[in-house]
Amino acid sequence: MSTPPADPAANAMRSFISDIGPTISLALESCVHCGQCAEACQYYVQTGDARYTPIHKIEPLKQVYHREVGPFAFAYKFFGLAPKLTTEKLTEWQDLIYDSCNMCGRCSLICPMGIDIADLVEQSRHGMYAAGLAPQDFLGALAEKEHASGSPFGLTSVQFRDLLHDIGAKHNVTMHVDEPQADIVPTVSSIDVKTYPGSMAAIAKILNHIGASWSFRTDGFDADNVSLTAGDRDGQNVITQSIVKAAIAGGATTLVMPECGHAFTEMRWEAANAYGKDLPFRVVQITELIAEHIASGKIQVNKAPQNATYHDACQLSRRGGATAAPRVILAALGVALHEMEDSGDAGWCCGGGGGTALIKRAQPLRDKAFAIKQKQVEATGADIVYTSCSGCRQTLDHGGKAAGWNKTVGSLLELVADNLIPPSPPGLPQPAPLTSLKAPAGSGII
Amino acid sequence: MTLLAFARGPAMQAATLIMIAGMFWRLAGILLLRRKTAHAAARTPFLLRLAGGAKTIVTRTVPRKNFWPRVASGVSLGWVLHIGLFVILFAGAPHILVIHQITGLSWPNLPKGVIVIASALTLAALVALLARRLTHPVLRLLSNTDDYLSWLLVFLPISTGILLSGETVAGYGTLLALHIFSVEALMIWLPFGKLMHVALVFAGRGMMGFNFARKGAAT
Amino acid sequence: MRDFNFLADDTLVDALLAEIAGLMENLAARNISGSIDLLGLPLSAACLALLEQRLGTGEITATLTAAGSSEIRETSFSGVWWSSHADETGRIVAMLIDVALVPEILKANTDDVRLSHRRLLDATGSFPHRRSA
Amino acid sequence: MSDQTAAPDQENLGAMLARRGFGRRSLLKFAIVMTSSLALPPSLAPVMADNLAKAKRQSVIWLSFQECTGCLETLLRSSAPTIDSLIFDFISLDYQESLMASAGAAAEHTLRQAVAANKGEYLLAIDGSVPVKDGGVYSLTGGRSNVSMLEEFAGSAKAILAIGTCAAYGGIPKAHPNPTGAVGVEDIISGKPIVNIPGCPPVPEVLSGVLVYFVSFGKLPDLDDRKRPLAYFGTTIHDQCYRRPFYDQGKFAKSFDDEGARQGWCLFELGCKGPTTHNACASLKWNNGTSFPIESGHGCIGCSEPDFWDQGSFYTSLAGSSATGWRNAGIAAAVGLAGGAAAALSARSKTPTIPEDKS
Repeated sequence: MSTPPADPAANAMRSFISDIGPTISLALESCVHCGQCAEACQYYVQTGDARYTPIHKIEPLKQVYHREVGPFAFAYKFFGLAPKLTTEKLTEWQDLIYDSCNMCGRCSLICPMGIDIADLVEQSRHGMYAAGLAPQDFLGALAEKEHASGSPFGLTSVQFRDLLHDIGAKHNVTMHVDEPQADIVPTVSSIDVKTYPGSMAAIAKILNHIGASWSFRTDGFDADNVSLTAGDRDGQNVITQSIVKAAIAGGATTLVMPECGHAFTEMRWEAANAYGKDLPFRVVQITELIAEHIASGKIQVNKAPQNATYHDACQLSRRGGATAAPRVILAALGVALHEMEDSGDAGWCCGGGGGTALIKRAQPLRDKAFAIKQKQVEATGADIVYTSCSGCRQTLDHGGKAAGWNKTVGSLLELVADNLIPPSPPGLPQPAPLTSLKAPAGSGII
Repeated sequence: MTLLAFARGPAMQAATLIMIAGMFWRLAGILLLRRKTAHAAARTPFLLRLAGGAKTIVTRTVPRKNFWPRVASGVSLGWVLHIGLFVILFAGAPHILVIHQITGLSWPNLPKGVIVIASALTLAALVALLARRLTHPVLRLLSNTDDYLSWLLVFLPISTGILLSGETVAGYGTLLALHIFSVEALMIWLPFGKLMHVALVFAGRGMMGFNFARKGAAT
Repeated sequence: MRDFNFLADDTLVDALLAEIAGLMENLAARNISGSIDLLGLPLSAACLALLEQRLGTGEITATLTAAGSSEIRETSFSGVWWSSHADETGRIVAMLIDVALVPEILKANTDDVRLSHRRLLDATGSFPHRRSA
Repeated sequence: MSDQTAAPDQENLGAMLARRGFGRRSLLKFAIVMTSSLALPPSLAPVMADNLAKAKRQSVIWLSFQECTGCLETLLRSSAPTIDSLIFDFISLDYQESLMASAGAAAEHTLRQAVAANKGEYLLAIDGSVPVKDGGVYSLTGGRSNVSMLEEFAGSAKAILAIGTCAAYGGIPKAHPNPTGAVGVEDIISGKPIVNIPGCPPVPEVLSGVLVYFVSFGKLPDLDDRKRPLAYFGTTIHDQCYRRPFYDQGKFAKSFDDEGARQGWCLFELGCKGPTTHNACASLKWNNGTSFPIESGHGCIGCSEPDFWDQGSFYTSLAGSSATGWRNAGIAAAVGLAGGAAAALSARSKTPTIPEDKS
């Protein structure tokens, strides 16, 4: 929001109202103030600050709901029980709705009244963004850029196409870009583009290995959707619809989401609603696709025995229902998997999700949240931590370095790509292992 | 018209009608909002989603073992309170009688001694929960008038019930009238405060179970 | 009479015996008599029987025929009397422990003596042969 | 009940009784029984006996208003005179329409004479409620309304005995719709000592107790807030009931002839009003201690409580409540739905119809 809105609170109120349907209303009516959600939230658990109680974070949304939408709205207004929302209150709540919430859904998992608090925070962010109150240092700014250019780093289609071909050449992987017809259309995460380009080569290698017709689409490629985590509902729809249009244009039957938590939540569970009808293709996360083809035998992998543990991305496992796929893959690879204490659906969030990694001032809070994950990883005694979300990977990387880990942090996707039993024609030189790859210098990527 | 006759007669009728109207009002106000259809491909068929809803209604009563250490005290006090209430309400002879009069259903009751013990335990849990709500930083931040009023409106029927079973403080008629008035106060406030969770807990958990089953997500 | 007791029979009987002892001390020291209304207390038949057995029987048993029959029996403890009154139909209408040198009801009443005296005089023509001096 | 209206005037009771063969021992025995019944300390018995011996016959004027003669019938107990019926030798019942031989003008003359002879000293006993509607026309004696008779004769009475629930609280004639505007004596007369002896009919020993107390001590016994003698109405039937242990164990008869009823279980679920009824039936019992309603297998109907006829069915338990009825509940639900729908509609009007991403 380049120019702040005239009446931020009014914008927020309108946005809140437009988001409230029966499910949200039922949630806002049900809280019995039992305080259990705080006990599941890494920010309260690590700081002991009652302000970080999850249900407390959505007070502005609840206040507007009771005053304008609830069954007894007239009474709340008449008796002054829910005052008009003020910009001061919204501003005061900014760090609660953004900095101290990864929308990881642990609170939703414990709430005895079945309130999806994480979802309420997402709705709250819509209102905050409409009021121009998304934290500007990075998250707000990146969302604005993404809304305007389709990629949070302003990567144009041409630049993306050239990047793909560079990576293809570098990794000696045939890249399919903007082909007229492709059954499978993969997408990328802007973090991969910036930090882990190897994952794009890995996707290509695997799709070639499967032998299906596939192709990147430069007219709709960036699935990260910073707009979602910033709360820019319109920006979010611009991105998703461009990807949908691109996939349709490519005749895709399967849209593959990259290693990114919120990308999956965005495309798998929310894009169709914005599209207005069922999507003409299925949406899968890359680990689901790999697990599917391992099961069908299309993907053959070598054994890669190692002492590892696996970090579940909240949006994939707890929120997305794809907890099993990574285990299938790791088992196929013969990895000695030491599950963390609260692994799988009840896993602690690494602290980097939900856009907080893009909020500079939230760093200290993030470090506190990461401390839990750090202890749990160290407790497993594993040498390497795999994950299939670049956001988590980045957080584990930074956190690990800060903690002086001698462990490495790896991507499950790249691990698979490195251990494919090559059906590719004999005689071709074995490409260099991808895990050590850095972004090519001077490729114009910030 | 004695106090007791008033309590059992017009006052009970008024309280019942207010409760029924209030509950329907609140539920209608929630469920009749504009519904946005979800188009994302569901991982489970409709019937399994319903089953997911029903399952969550039950499973959310017991916190996951991962959460148990941090919520043990609050949850176990909550169990004592709610199990105590159920024993009092559905195994106490006079209560079964009231239910019988309204629905015609009846079943054997437990001796009064057991009910008095259950009431004492329930009261103790209630007092402990209030102490917790007044001291725990999170609960102090979250709690509003409704929490304390609803607490009182549960405390009064139980304490007047215990006095009634003792029949020493005052005549049976007076104590029973007070007991019924306290229940009526609860019934009148129920639809407008947190006591509405008697209905919302099923709707809330069911809705989450249903929606999450669509995603195959954990509940 | 009830057929149940809140307290065990012997506890109640011990309590009653203690009270009787108190009344006896009053009688012995200050010649003040007292009574315990057994019907007024929630005692079971068994409890009364036990009390009666603990008190035993003494030297005097008096039966009174007035507005029904009554039995005033001295217990084995001197000055402690067990009075049981029945109406014309035989129903026990009062039952007491009287602690007195002699229960009030056994004494003849001066008014009655005066009336009886006149009656005796009327009946015997006032003793013509013993005109007093 | 002797019809002696003009006893040898100044003779005291002791002499009178002696003349009839009742020695002082009978009087003392009577006093022992009555002190026990009145829950007075036994040491008062000799005092009561002496007072009675020296007392004069107490004049009692009995006026019958809107009544069924049930109270008189039970108090006479012609069935078997008991020791406490001796009391009727201590009072001089100077006027009682059902019992006296004379009637009409002669009876009225007797009444005037009795009132004149005992001005300020007689006890006014009343059974039956006092209709006040339409000037009290619904119950007349010799063309004169009960209301005016009550007001006149209450004036010079020493104290008033309201005998039976009708005289005390209006009783059955006062039951809804109360066509005659019946009320209790206490609703008309104030500033005069009144003792209510409710019951339909009242327990006979209670009247004897009150009369003995009055004759012995010259005043009415201690009364509760409803002007009832505390000795007899201080506790409820429930407190004194021999079936109470079953109530505490939760053993209730479910129908009048089921296994529980045959074993004498508590009749709470069959509508017994014992817990809310103050009276001495459970301890003094009826018909010379034979039994009382609960002992004979029927719940207490609370006949000694005000408006007992309007407290709902005798067979609806105290714990029960008159349900609202499904029709009213339906209406309430409809009102609720309408309100909720209205609230939802007004909320929808505020929600712009841009397609949303989530329900």
